[in-house]
Amino acid sequence: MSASIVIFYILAAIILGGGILAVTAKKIFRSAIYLLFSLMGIAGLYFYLNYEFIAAVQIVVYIGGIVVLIIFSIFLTHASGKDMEKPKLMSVIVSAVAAVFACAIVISLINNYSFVATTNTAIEPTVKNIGRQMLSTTEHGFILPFEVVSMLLLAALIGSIVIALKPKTEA
Amino acid sequence: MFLKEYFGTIYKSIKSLLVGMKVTGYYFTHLDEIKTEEYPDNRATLKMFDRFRGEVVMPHDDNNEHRCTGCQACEIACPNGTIKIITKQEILEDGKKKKRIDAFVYHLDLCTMCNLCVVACPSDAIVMAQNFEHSVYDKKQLKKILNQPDSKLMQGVE
Amino acid sequence: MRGLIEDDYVTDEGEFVINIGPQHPSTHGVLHLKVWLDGETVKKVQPHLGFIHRSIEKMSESLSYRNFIFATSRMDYLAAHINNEACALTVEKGLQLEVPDRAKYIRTILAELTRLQSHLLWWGCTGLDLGAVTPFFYAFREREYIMEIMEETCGARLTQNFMVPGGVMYDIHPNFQKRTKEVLIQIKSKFQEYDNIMTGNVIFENRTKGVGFLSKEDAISYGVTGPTARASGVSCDIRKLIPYSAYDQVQFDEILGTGGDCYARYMIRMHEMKQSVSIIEQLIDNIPEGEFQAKTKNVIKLPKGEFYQRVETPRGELGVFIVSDGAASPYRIKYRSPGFSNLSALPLMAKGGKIGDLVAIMSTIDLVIPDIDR
Amino acid sequence: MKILLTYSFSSLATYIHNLLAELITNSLLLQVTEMVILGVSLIAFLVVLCFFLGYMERKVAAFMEIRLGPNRVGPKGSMQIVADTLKLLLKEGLTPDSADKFLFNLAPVIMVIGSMMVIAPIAFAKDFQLYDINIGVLYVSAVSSLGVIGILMAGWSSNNKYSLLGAMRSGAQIVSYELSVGLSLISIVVLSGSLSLGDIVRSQENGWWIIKGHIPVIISFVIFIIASTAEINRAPFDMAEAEQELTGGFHTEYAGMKFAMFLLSEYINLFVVSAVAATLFLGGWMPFHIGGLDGFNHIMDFIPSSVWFFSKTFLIIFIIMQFRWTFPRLRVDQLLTLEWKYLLPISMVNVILVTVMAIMGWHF
Repeated sequence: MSASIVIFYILAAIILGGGILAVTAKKIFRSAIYLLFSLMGIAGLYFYLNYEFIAAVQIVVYIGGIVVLIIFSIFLTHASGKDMEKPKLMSVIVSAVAAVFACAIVISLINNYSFVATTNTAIEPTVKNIGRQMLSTTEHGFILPFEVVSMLLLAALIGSIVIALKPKTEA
Repeated sequence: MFLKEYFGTIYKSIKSLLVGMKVTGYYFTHLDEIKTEEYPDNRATLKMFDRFRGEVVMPHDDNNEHRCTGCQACEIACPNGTIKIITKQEILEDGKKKKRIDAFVYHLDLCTMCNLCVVACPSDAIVMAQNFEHSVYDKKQLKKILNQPDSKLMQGVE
Repeated sequence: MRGLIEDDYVTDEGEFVINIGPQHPSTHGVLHLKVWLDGETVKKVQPHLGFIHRSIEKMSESLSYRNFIFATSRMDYLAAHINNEACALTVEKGLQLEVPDRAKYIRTILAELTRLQSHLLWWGCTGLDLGAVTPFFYAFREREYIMEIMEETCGARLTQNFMVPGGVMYDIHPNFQKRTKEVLIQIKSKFQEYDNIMTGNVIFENRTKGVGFLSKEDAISYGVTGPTARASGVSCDIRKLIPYSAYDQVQFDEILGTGGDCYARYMIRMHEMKQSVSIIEQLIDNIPEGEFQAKTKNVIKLPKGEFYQRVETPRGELGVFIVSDGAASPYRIKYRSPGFSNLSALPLMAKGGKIGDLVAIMSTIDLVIPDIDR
Repeated sequence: MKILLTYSFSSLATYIHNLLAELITNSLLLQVTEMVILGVSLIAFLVVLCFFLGYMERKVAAFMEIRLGPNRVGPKGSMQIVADTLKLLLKEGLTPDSADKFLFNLAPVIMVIGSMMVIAPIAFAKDFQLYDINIGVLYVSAVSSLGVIGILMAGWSSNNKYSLLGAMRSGAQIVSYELSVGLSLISIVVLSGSLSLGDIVRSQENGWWIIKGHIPVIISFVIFIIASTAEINRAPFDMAEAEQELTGGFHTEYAGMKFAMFLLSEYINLFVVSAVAATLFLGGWMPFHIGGLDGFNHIMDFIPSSVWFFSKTFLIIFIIMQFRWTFPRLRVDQLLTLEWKYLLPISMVNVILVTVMAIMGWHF
């Protein structure tokens, strides 16, 4: 067993363990921290695959941004120290079904996909190439998803402002 | 003008910060301005002022004689009950009985160095010493007897 | 009382109660402030006192008129000399004793030196409270010179107890005048440096300007005195209004501010230091010859009656109220300490500010906790 | 395993590698051994560095405050910090009863790991770089944002109101100041055309960016220093700690070893920030070169590159220390005003200026 496989399994364990703990943790703040570990593991996986740019973006966006945001909102809800309430039976069932369904889709996708090595030379994942690809309007360009994602983020931003606005005190 | 005010603020702020840094920078580069006294090392040269009130002492002369008549004026003057004078009756050569001090007990741990006992003393028997290193390991050591053993009252002091 | 305390812990949704003190770096002693917060914003402050109460007033009732003075050194330990002076003046008032001019001059000079060192320490501590550590050491350098003068003449650095009813305990030390003049030159040369490192600093200005506003009306109704009140425009300098000791012999200005905020209070004290320097300069060369102490009886007994004397300490007006029944020790003593009244205005000033503002306000009203609790 | 093999140590590293390769034939074992050696030597270096920085901070503070500073333990007090560290290590590591023990103990570790990770892409000398990642600048700004998680964790898990307030403050502070730091980094990236710290150093062969880049780069240098001082929570921006307001902020409840780890991470952060500033703006290990003057440049090359790097870094460390010992602390809202009203707009405009400058080739 080579070092690289060992590292892969360690990363996988961090990702999966973090994910499972995030779901099962009793306290919501701890959940957020376990989620952080899971996301860190994913960033590590990107590093492992030599996608440094994606890894750094993963850290900036998910760890520096999303998790901090989540922690902030946890702080602001004032119940961060208490154990979370047990979910209702109905929602447990629904989410279990959803999880099983998603799992099934992923497994079937993996099973049915024939992993054939491409004959095209791979594009080097440098910043320059990623930037070109991201903003190109040609056939395999990502300008449309890119813009859609930014619209989504804008909507999320406005939404969070609306939620954060203090409701007017009823006199 | 908004922009003028904006940049004016920035200019003034940076200037004031640099002026402040100049002060600290000056002292950083002028180490002769350092005022620290290295206390236990300079013991030999460290001289306290004459009037500095360190502790109450009772001076004795070469013949082991002090000036305290045991009048207890200091004991009354002390606001904290620091001083306790224990007297005894002593028979002089001419057969007269006289009040003499047996022990001049001074509780340094109670003393606030207010100097009132020294002012109150009619015969200048006690003075303030300049010693300030009073730390001891046992509080009992702070209870002092100021008159030396077998000391006598100085002739002519009544 | 019990009900009141229980009510304190009832909080609204979203309120956050923190206890600042009794052990806290910026309360300058054992003051306990209970602070209701909304995020960082202070909604309400409630000072809790009494952690260092030593019942100096009650203690003084069993001491003779000569002795009770020493206890006041422990009240406002940064202005021990002025506290002592207040007591001595009250006793002299009761005895209708005329104090020799020389004693008056010495008292005034020492009082102004005390004010200078107290303000210097306050200046350093204000820097410390706002997060700048270095000014503290610069202030202490100059303060050290003044302490040496005190030590040489009075025999002690902080709790001088140099005052006796009728004058001062000893004559001044032969070096006193020379040394004082040297120190004044030294201090005057450093005022510019103080301005450079603190007063003009943009962060300091932002931290203090418009923070902790106290209106003139509030200052009067809360009984605030001293530089804190003068910053709000209340003329309350006892040295000017009811001159005692040698203050009628000197020219000086009562500094009045208008801002009522922390910056105004800061500037008042900075200017007061310059005024103190000028007062000492006017007096130091003109100390009249003569006795330094009026003759008093061995046991001082005040006539039956009530006597009140006010003096201006660095923090404000200190009043000493003595009720005498004709015995050798006072029947009742009451000190009207400046810190207590000044602190009472803190909840008003701190409301609506941030925690950082609370610290700035506390340091600019110059709290000395033993003075508040006595 | 490209990650660990891209570090380009000079002959020493090659020598060690060859030596180990002879001794250990198993490739897995070899890699693990190399990793361990690398990690241990890095940690040892950082600890020694922190000792030095601690000593330097005390002396700088003392001299600015007309004091002597530590002068009892060791020659000129140089062993004082070692003694203090030993004391902290021997002290009982208290954990409050009502704290969330797992997170409470994890937080200092996260802080130290976060700050140690940033060291990786920094070039200490010519051909002496742990990991010349091709996105070095992005990596630095990404990983340095891990510190805020540690602070938030420490503040929350202490179950102390002061700690929580400190954590909230530092969260708001670090998240907003990251923008200015990023933008000022971008101005150098625009000029040098690379995200790799190695390339950025090499791009300054004919002059450092702070000289080549005229006023816009000086502005971004100043903004970088201010904003990164805020990002590493040092006075005058030590809102999270704010001794006079929050007694100790997020680390109020920490003692002993765990507290020492916070100190360690603070000093590593200080070093990293200064090293990044030195690399980007002052040429890193690159000697002082003036384009065209070959004779002069040649003389400058005689000074070893590591001396250049460390003298520049320590110059910036000194400036940041002087900030701390000169200025009062800002208030929490003024801190955000400074960022959103002054630093951010200025650095945005500045990036545009730099971009124009880079496109038009107005720099040297």
